[in-house]
Amino acid sequence: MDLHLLLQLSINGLIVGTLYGVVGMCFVLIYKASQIVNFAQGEFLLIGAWVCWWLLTKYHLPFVWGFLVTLAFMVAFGFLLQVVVLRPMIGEPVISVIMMTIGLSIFCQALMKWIFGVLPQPYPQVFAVKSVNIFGLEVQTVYLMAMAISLVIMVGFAWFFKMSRTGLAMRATSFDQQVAQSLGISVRQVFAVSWAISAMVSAVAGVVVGVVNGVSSALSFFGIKVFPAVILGGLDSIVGSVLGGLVIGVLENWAQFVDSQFLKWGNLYEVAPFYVLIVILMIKPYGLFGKRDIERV
Amino acid sequence: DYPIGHLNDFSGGTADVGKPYGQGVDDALAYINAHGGINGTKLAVDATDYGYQVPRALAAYKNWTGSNKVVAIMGWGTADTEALVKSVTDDQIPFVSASYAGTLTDPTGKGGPASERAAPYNFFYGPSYSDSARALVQWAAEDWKKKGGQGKPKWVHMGANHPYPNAPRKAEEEYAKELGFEVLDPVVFALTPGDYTAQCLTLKQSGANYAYLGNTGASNIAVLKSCETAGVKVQFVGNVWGIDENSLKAAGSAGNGVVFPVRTAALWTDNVPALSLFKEIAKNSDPSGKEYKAVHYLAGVCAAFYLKEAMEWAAANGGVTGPTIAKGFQAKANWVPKGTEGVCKPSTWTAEDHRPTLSVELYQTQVTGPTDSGTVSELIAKGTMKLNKVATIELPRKKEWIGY
Amino acid sequence: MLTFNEFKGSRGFREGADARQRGGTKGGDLPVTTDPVLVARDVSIRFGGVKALTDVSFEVKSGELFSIIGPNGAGKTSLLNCISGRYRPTAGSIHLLGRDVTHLKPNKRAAIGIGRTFQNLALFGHMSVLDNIMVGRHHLLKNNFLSGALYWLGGAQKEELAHRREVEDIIDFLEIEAVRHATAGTLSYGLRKRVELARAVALKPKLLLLDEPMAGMNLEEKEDMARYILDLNEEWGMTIVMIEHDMGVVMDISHRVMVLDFGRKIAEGLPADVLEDEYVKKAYLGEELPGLEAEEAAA
Amino acid sequence: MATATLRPCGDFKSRYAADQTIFPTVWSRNFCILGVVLVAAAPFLVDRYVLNLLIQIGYLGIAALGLNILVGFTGQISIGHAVFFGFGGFASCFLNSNAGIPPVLSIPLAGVMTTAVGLVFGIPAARLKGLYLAIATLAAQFILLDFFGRAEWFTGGSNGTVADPVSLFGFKFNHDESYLYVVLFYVVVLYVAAANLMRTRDGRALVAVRDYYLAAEMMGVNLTKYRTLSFGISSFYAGIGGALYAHYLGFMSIEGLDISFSIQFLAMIIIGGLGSIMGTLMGTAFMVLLPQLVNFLARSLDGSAIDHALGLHEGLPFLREMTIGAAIILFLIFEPDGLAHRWKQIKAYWKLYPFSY
Amino acid sequence: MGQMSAATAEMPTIATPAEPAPLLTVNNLEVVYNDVILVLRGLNLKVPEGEIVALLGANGAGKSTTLKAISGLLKAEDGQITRGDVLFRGERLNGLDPDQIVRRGIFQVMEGRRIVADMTVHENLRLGAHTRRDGGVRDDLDRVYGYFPRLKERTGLAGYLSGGEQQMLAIGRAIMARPKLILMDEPSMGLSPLLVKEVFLIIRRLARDLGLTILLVEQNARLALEAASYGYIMEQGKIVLDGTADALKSNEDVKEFYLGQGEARKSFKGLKSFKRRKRWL
Ligand SMILES: Nc1ncnc2c1ncn2[C@@H]1O[C@H](COP(=O)(O)OP(=O)(O)OP(=O)(O)O)[C@@H](O)[C@H]1O
Ligand SMILES: Nc1ncnc2c1ncn2[C@@H]1O[C@H](COP(=O)(O)OP(=O)(O)OP(=O)(O)O)[C@@H](O)[C@H]1O
Ligand SMILES: [Mg+2]
Ligand SMILES: [Mg+2]
Repeated sequence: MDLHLLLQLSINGLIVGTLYGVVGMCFVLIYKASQIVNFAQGEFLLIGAWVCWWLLTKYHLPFVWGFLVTLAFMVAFGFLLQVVVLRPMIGEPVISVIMMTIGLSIFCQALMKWIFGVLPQPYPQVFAVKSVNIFGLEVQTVYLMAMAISLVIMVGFAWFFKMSRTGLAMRATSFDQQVAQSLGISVRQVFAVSWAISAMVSAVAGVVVGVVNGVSSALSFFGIKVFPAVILGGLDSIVGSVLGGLVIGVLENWAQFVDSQFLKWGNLYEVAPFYVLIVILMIKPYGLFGKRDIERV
Repeated sequence: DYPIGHLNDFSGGTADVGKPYGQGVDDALAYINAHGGINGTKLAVDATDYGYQVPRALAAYKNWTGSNKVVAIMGWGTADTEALVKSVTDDQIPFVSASYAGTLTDPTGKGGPASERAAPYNFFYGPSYSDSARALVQWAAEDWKKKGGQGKPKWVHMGANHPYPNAPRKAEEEYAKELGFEVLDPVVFALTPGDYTAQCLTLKQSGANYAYLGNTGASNIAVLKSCETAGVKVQFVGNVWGIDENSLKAAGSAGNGVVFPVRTAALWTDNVPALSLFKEIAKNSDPSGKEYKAVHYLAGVCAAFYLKEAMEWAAANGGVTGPTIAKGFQAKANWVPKGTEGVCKPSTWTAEDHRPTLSVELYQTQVTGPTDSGTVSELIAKGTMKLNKVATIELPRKKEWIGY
Repeated sequence: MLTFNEFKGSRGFREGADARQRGGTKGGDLPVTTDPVLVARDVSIRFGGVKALTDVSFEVKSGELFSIIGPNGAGKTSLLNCISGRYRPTAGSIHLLGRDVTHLKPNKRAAIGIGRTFQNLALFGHMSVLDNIMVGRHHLLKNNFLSGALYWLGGAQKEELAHRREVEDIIDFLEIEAVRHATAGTLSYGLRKRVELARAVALKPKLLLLDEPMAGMNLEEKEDMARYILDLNEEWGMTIVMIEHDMGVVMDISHRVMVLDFGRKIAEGLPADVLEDEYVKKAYLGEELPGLEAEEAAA
Repeated sequence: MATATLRPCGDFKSRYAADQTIFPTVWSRNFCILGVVLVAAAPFLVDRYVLNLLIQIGYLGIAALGLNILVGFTGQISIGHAVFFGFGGFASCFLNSNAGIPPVLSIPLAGVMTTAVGLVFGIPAARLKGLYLAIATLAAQFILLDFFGRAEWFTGGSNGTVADPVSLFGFKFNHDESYLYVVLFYVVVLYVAAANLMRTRDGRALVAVRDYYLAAEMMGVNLTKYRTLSFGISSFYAGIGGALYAHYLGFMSIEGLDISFSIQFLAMIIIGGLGSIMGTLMGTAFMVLLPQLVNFLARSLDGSAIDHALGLHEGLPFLREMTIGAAIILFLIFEPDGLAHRWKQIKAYWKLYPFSY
Repeated sequence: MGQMSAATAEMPTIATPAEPAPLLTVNNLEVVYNDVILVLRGLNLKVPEGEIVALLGANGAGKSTTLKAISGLLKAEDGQITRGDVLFRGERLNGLDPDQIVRRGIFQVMEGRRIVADMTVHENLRLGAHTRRDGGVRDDLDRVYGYFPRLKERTGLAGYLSGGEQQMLAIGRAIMARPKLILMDEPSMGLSPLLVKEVFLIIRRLARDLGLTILLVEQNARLALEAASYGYIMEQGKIVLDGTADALKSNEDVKEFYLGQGEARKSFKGLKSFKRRKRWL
């Protein structure tokens, strides 16, 4: 057994896991506000990554500015989505809205390909120091940035849902839109806020992935990859999604370790999280931190 | 008119390479039509972008074999080509794919011992995946000796567990063992880009010397980048669709030094007379004529021109129908379509063997600076990105290699 | 909608009903038979810190109409849930028809013969009223997904139609013919309660548990409901346990009454006796509370 | 009292049997019969392109119906339907080429085998609810797909495997013209079976579980059994659909069995109408025909004046994809309850799904 | 019918000319569900400021529908106002979103409790005050806990509360909102007799002390008419009778069918042998 390799893989898992966590939080945010699982989350990443790329390469903005403009754009985009697509769906069956996000993902995917082409594009060098050495593992600086940002976002979200009025309103909306409306909550507003924030935070992840791997339409696959993370943590738990992300990230890497050292299956890396996911769900049907359904008659 | 079907992927999962290739085919067919067609008869080309989705390819195929039956099809990917093998055989429609799987090279079904089925109407231009991989193995063996490597070099296959990356695996690993490599367990990574640091770390730890990248552009780029960060020192070799000018730009410095096969005898910027024809053809989609065209574009044009000449042969020998076109492909040996000499490589199809060529050109990428700004054309013109020929491998035409 | 006259004759269910003497019993009269249908012994249940039930024991005799009353949150519904299997008591046991059912799953208990209605309506909202009631027949039907899918071949059709007839009897009885094909979720509150009752009755239960059947009904409808319950008890011979806050109804129709407060049984007996209990008067009926007029005057 | 039924006036039923039929009106039954007859006559009327579309609608429609039984009727979302479809295809090929069982038998047998697999993957359904279960099925998608890629003995590994054409008494159904009848046969049988199922005991139990599982359990419905069973039934349909697909193509490989295929199945049933049997077929037709239609439009646009004016040529493929996405979105905005809703004019079941309990 | 005015579909005739304009007026309202099911057929109703008005009627008469039409919550159930209008202080409310209506000061206590099950009692109450910007929230919290001490003891999720406790919470939420007009749909449902009395006391106090106006749908007609100053009786989507509470209380039909004081009154036990249907139309 190569302990050094295991250590490196673990660190790598934590780092990738944080990114899963960030995207996971976006899922949870929307879910908490509307019970909708957003299948277009991956496209949000993609749009964020492309927009930032475009600002950086075409207008040669400094990264920080490009990044901020991207975030602002994504907020606007989230609002726009709400107005054009989601508003008519208020009060409609949740599953239809979920399907609609699938339509949205098809639409955005094609639109991005049309605008930015089908070829992958590299990001310019963003940080002076491209990577930092941690226990012998070269870690990209941008990953560290992502870790910091996601921590801040997580704390913010946790506070938001527990304490703020809008947070409460979101939870009520997701429980029952009619009830929420009867309490004077504007479902539109709740949707707008949650989609805007979610789009914005996704863009953070999108830019990070873009910086590391370059942008291409396949980046949206990330949206599917974080499903196990979110479920593992519990669909409605912000903390859970981050922890779930970390667990899945580390698991993937450990699976890779076990695979390469012992099993020689080849792609344990891809499927192991799903095996573990099922096992965990059989023990804890609502994930690690998910709230149980209230079963009272 | 001769109805021709053209399946392409400009928008789906393989669009990154499907675009330049399909563009090449498109332009070539348009050029052919603009210059007299097939002995005066035009081609009625019906191009369908099927987005790399088999059912759509199927629907398109049925459409083409309905009332106005096509005489030949320019195809694209692995999945659809495989799904249509039986149909095109039954319907006797020559199918020129851009899938170079070894299984398509056996027209009789009795080729080599590993051959599974007959594919008499499947054609492609260029070395098969398996032969390209063998050529890379052979090159690696020489490279190892040349560099004075000690002991057994280690070879590893990387790619998703999918038909396309797996197609050459058996041939490649067998040949590697034959040439004295130690073949490691394959490293699996998905067809989509992601963070592959984990794979790279294990790759590094395994001590491989040569790694074969079996996936398509985007995911290979991700691997190259991850491996660069992880500090992996391996000689990467790639599949034909694995790396090209566009993906090289995306990979940047991480893509430096990859060796990969090229189907044509020349690149866009080379000094070969026949390239002027290609440049003329390219004006169809790029009137300015300034754009650099990737290796896939050239291959697409060549493929279309082979079909053209096969059809011309058919026209002169009993009429343009599926079976006569297929015969047209097999009529000559070591032939090059007129006007493309020096670019398209001489190819031979026979009734028993559909491996057009066993001569593989190997190139190596070279990146000397940041690639994030500027177009591919500019980067090539500036010399920031370069493709250098490293070898031409001539493989023996072994009968037992037919069909895999 | 036609009222299926041709099948009116086939009400095997209620045979001999008219022969039985009716209307003569007053509150407190004991039913004919006395063997217990339901025996609960020292039933306790707690949720975290909340002791919803503490050592509650009681018996319900065959043919009895037994009412449970008590302040809000006293544990009445929890007790019903323990009997029907939704909750598993933390201690104690429940016997049904001489059989220990404490660890049986709810669906098994339904098959033994417990039917119930729910305090917060629990209809299958998107199904038709008819289908809702037919679900009640689940354990009585024999066809399965194979014979059901074959329908005409496996005898499923015959069976379904036979049961449909009996269900129509129940529909007639509860006077919901008009909404037979309506989607349950669109009915008004009161009608839904009635459909729920129909569904529970369709189960052919030996023990029927009713959780506040009169809630949300006006006087007239309460009268109707009381009539249905009495009919079920006396003519269809069902043993009934009922939770209800309307004291008028409880006193008039039940044979015996049990009072729960803070999860404990504080009284049990004939309605009139229970009504006299001082504690009940004060903590449940609030007789000491000033009336609205008095309050007005005080202000 | 308002009756919420929307039967035509005068359509009174005087016998229970008549009131229990699959078709709410005589008209709708005749319409269905007419549809079957028309399809049966199709080989004489239309070309192979249309036949191919009909066949696609057929085998996908069967699989989609399975998914609708699971999602629409039982309320358990599955994002892994494609692999069960694939399993059926592989199983039939396997039985056919390894055990020499003729396709006539191997297709139903493949359905049975898929049922078994479905039951195994349905085990979590007994414990998991809503989206947690949905993601567990996503896990099934990845796990089974990985299995397909690796189990060379069964699937031919990543190379795929070949299948014989269906033949009966020496007649080979190896052309679209004849294969259409095979598919039509299965469609009719399986759709009628599903309609029957839904009006009998077990079908009602499934719907009851969807609507209010706690109440269903107390009405005597065994939750574990029915939740798992619905996976079994759903897989059976998927398996048959997949097997029909394999024998149609004569070839089966794992390419194409990815999540997006699973999601496409979901799209079919949501657009058709959850919990509606005929709606499933309509939804399938919509999803099969939409790309064709858009393709057709794109083609007629290609090279036209509009194309030149807007310079669309480059973007046409993307425009086409976008149109498909937009069509789904618009469709849902205007008909969130699916085609069946419009078709029957009866308020669909799904107002509060899946969070009504 | 003595001093009572029989309600007609065309013109409601309750208000005497001298009275100020009522807070809420419902004119000739028609409501249709799913585009086909006509439930309200020209309903007229007035609620004067500061008063408690009772709306009585049989199951399925359309009482809840009326309230939902006023508060705009119909939309979520595929219901639609097809004719007539709802005026609040002269402003037309038709077509407004429910949350906007709440912001104008109309709050509905919905039938069947409808508390947010996966939040705590405290959070539910805070939600009630969602639209409030003033600082009195804390005081009102204390007020609610004062009315219903039992709620204070319940710290878990609201979904686990007993039926009656949930009803208390639903009423408490309305108090937290401090609207101008509360639409109460069967507030006494599922409450113990003691609490029913208390709830009516509370309703009275709210109207008197805080100046709230209340439109009360209630099956307990006796208490409702005791608390209210005016009453409407509706059947099949129309008002069939209205008058001051006292007048209604002494109406023979109301006595018999709603208050159970008619001559024919028997014990519940004795009712089974005969069956009547009231016909007021
Ligand atoms: N599943 C549960 N989890 C936590 N607490 C519960 C649960 N079920 C009941 N309780 C608590 O137990 C107590 C008794 O509840 P129950 O529903 O039995 O009361 P009840 O007598 O039916 O009252 P009501 O007349 O108001 O319906 C309540 O305080 C309730 O909060
Ligand atoms: N969502 C809906 N879809 C269709 N019909 C409905 C819907 N909601 C209510 N109805 C119908 O409207 C009529 C009136 O219902 P409503 O709930 O207003 O009655 P209600 O007077 O409140 O009765 P209850 O005292 O039983 O609560 C009923 O016949 C009911 O079936
Ligand atoms: Mg209760
Ligand atoms: Mg009501």
